Amino acid sequence: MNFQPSILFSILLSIAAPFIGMLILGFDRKITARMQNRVGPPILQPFYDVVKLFGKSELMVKKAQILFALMFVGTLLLSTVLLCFGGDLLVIFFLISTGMIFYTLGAYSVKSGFSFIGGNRELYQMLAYEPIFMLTVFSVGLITKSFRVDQIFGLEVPLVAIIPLPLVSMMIVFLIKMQKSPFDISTAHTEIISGPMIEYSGGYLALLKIAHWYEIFLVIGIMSLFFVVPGNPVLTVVSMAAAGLAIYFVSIIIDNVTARVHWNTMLRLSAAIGITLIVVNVAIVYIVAYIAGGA
Amino acid sequence: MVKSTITFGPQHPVFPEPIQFILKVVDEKVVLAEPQIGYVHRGIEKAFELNDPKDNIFLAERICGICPAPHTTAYVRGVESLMGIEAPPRAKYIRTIMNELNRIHSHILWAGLLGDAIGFESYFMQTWNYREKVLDAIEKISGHRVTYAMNAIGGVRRDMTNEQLRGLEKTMDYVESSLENIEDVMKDYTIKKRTQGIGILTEEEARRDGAVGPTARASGISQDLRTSGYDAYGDLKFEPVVVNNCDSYGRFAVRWQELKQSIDLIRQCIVKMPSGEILTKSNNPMNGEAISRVEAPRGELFYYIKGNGSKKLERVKVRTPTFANIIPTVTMLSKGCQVADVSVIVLSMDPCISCTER
Amino acid sequence: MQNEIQVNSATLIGETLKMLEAKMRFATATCLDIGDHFEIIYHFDNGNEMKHLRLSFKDGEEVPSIRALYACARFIESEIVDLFGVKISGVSAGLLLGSDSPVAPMRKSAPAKSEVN
Amino acid sequence: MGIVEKSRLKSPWILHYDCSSCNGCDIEILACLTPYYDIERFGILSKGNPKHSDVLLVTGGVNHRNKTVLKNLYDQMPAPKVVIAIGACGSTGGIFHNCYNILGGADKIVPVDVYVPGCPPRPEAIIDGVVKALDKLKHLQNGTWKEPETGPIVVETAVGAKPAPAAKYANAAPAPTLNSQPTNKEA
Repeated sequence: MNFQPSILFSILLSIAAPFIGMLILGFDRKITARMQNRVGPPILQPFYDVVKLFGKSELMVKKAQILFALMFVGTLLLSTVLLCFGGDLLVIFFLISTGMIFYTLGAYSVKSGFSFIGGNRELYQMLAYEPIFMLTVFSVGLITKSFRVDQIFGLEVPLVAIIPLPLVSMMIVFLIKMQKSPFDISTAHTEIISGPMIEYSGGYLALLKIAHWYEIFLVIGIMSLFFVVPGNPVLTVVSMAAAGLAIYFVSIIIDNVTARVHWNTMLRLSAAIGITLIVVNVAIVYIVAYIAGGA
Repeated sequence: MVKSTITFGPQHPVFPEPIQFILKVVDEKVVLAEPQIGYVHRGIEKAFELNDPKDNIFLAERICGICPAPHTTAYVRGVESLMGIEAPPRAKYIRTIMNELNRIHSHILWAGLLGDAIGFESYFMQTWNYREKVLDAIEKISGHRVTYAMNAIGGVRRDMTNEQLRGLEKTMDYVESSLENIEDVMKDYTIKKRTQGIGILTEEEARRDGAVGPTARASGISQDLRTSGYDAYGDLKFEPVVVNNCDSYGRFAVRWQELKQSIDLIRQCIVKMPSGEILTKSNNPMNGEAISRVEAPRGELFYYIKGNGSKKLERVKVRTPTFANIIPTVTMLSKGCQVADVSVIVLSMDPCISCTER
Repeated sequence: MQNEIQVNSATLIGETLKMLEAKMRFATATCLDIGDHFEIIYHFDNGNEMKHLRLSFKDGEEVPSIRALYACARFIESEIVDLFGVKISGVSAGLLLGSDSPVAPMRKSAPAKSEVN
Repeated sequence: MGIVEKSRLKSPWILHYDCSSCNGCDIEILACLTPYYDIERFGILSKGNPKHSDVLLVTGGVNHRNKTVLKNLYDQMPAPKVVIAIGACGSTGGIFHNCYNILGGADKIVPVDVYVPGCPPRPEAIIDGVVKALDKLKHLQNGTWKEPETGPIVVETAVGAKPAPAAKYANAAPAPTLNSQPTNKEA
C-alpha cells in the first residue's frame, strides 16, 4: 500500500521546516543548560538571535562570501523542499554536499587564518560523514529498491527493523552536522573561534544560522524516515517526531559528556565504526534474504 | 601542504587575557610558535617605588587577580624581613589558610578553563559551580571574593573566629565531596585523548628552561617552595606532588592531587591553629635587600625588595611563575603540535599574563 | 645578601658556567639603578638555597648575555633591556613596551608618570 | 518597538577584551557564564569574535600597546554596539593610575556607555551593567534617550551601597553617544 502525503501537507512542512529546526535548537540550548545546572535561555532564543543579526549593520570583507552564503541557504532550502515532497534521497544528499561546498568556499574566500582552518576542518568533516551518509542512502535504496522518499512509506515494516545499524552510524553524521562535541571541530569556539563563520557578520551570519536550522530539519528528517510506520499516517507522524526528538536528546547527552577530539581521531572513528556498521548490516540483510530465498 | 600564519591572540576566547602566539602552520600542524607579550604591561614595579609601602599591599594584590594571597604574602614577608620583624604564629596560620584557599580556587578555575578549551562545556560549568563555594568561604573570611586584603606588614588584618573556622571546615568537606563527584573525568576517553602525550616537556628540558610549579612537578622535578617551611608550612605534614608523565595530562594530575593536598593542609591548619595576636606593629626602617619566595598556585613567586632606610622602597622586583613558564611552553609548542592543541598546551601551564607583564 | 659573588663583565660567563655545572636553576635577574652605575643580580636556586651573582657596570657599557647557557634568560634579559635601557649583547628591546611607551621607564631619572595624560 | 529592536534586547552577544586588567574582572566575567550566575538566561553569549558581538566589555586600563587592539576591536563590531567599562581600571585606570604605561580608562580610546565600578565588580554588578547598557540601547532606538543629569551610567555595586551622589558627576563630561566617533584624546 502506497502512502502519498498530500500536496498541502508538503507545502506546509517545507515552510515550517526552518522553524522546526529553530525550535529544536531552542530546546537544545535549554536542555543543555539544565544539564549543566543552569537555567538557560528562552526557547525562542535562536529566533531572537537571527532577527537581531538581520538588524545589524554589515561589515563584509568580500562580496563573494555573500554569494556563497546565499547559495548555501538556497541549496539547503531546495533539498528541504525535495524531502518534504518525497523526492529522491540521492539528490537530497548531493544537494546538501553542494551546499557544504559553497559554505567551505565562503570560508576560503577571505584572507583569515581561522576562517581558512575552519574551511579545512569543514572538508575533513565532509570526508568523515559523507561516506556514512551516502552508504546509508544506498542501503535504504537497496531495501526499498528506489531512492525515492515516498517509497519508504510503501514498505511493509519500518526501516529500523531491517537496517538498525546504519541509524547508529548516522548518529556520527548527526553529531558532526549539529556541531556537537566530540565532533564540533569546524566551529570550535575555543580553538578557531567560529571557524568558517568568523568573517560573516550581520544578516549574512543570520543566513548561516538559518541554514543551520534547515540542516537540523534535514538530518533529523532523514533519520526519522527509519521510523515510518507503513499504512498508518497518524502513527507515522508521531513515531517520526518522537524518534527525531529522541535522537536529538541522545546527541545532547553525548555533547555533554565528551570533549572535542582531533580531526584525525574523528576520521578514524567515523571510518571504523560508521562504515563497518553499515556494511555489516547490509551483509546481514542479504545473507538472511539468501537463506530465506534458498530455503 | 598549505602554509599559513595564524595570530593566536591577543584577543581570543580561550584565554581571558591577551597573549599573542604567532603560529606558522602547515595545514593544521604548527611548525613555529613565537610568543608576543606586552599587551598588559602597566609598570607596577615603578609604582611600588612611588607608593607608601603599606599601600603597596593593595598594588601587589592587583598584580594578579587570581592569586592575590601569594603576592601579598611574598611582599609582606619581604618587607618584614627588611624591618627585622616576624608575624605572630596565628597570623602565619591565617596566611597559610588564605594561600591554600587561593590555591584551591585557582586550580579549580584552571580545571574548568581546560574543559572549556577542549570543548567539554559541562565540565567547565560544574567545576566553576564548585569554585563559587570556595569563593564564598573566602568572602566569609576576608569580606571579598577576589581581592582579600588579608595580609598586613607584620601579620594579618582580620582574625578568624571559631565559627569561621568551623564554617571553613564544612566548606572543605563540601569541596572534597564535590571534587570526588567529578574525579572520573580523569578517566574520560576524550580527555585522555586530548591531553596525554600533548605538550611534552622532559625533565631535562624543564630544568634547562627553568620551569616552575606544577609544570616542573609534572616533569618529575620535586620543586615545591612550601617545603622550605615558610609561614605555617613548617608545622604541617605534606609531600610535594610529583608525577613523571611530562605531558598535559601529568599537569592535570598534579593539580588535581594538589587540590586534595590543599584541603588537607587547611584541615591541619584549623586543628593546629594557635591563639594570640595577629599583628606585630613596628616602625623599624626598611633597610637592605631581601628575597622573598612563595609557592603560588602556578609555581615559584619571587620578590626582590630593596629598601634604603627612607619611607619608601627603592626597588621591588617581581618574577611571577608564568614568566618562568613561558619559555618551557615555547619549547612544548615548537615540538610540533596541532592547532587544536595550542590552547591545551598553553593552558596546561596555567598562564597568568597580567602577572607576567606586571 | 648571603651567598653573593661579585662579578664583572669579564667574569660573568665563567661564574655562570660554574652555576650551570652545579645544576643550579636560574631563577631570575634583577636590575638596579644605583645612580652612578647599574647592577644586575643573577639569582640562582637549588632547591631552597639561593646563590647570587652581582654584576656592576657603568651606563652604556655592554654586558654579556647568559642566554647561551640558560635558555630561560631570554625574556629576563629582554625585559631588563626594555625597562632600563641598558645594553646586553645580542638582546633587543621591544618585549614589554609598545612603540609609544616611555623609553627606559624604570631608570631613576625617568618620569614617574607617562606624559601623555 | 519592532521585532528587530525587541530581539536586540533579547540577545546581546558579548566580546570581552582584557586591556591591562589584573585578571580579577576577567575571571568575574567568566564566572557570569557559570551556573551560579548564568547570563545565558538573558540570551547573553560570550562570543570571541568582534564581528558577531554587540557588547564590548573592557577590563583594565588602556596601555600603549593595546590601545590599537582595542580600537580595532571596536571598529570591527557592526553597529549598533555598546561599550561597557568593567572595574575601576576599565573606568579610570584605577589603582594603576600612576603607572607609566597606563593611559587611563577605556574611554580614552573608545566611547564608553556604561561604567561598572568595583575592584573587581561582583558578577551581579557586571550583569547589571549589561542590562543597563541594553536599557540605554532601548531608549536610543525609541529616540527618547537623554543624557541623565548624573552623567554617564554608573552601576551601583555592592548590595546596600548608596547610589553615587548626583553632584559628583555634575561636572563630568557627557558620555559619548552610541554611534559617535571614538574620542581619541591623545590625538
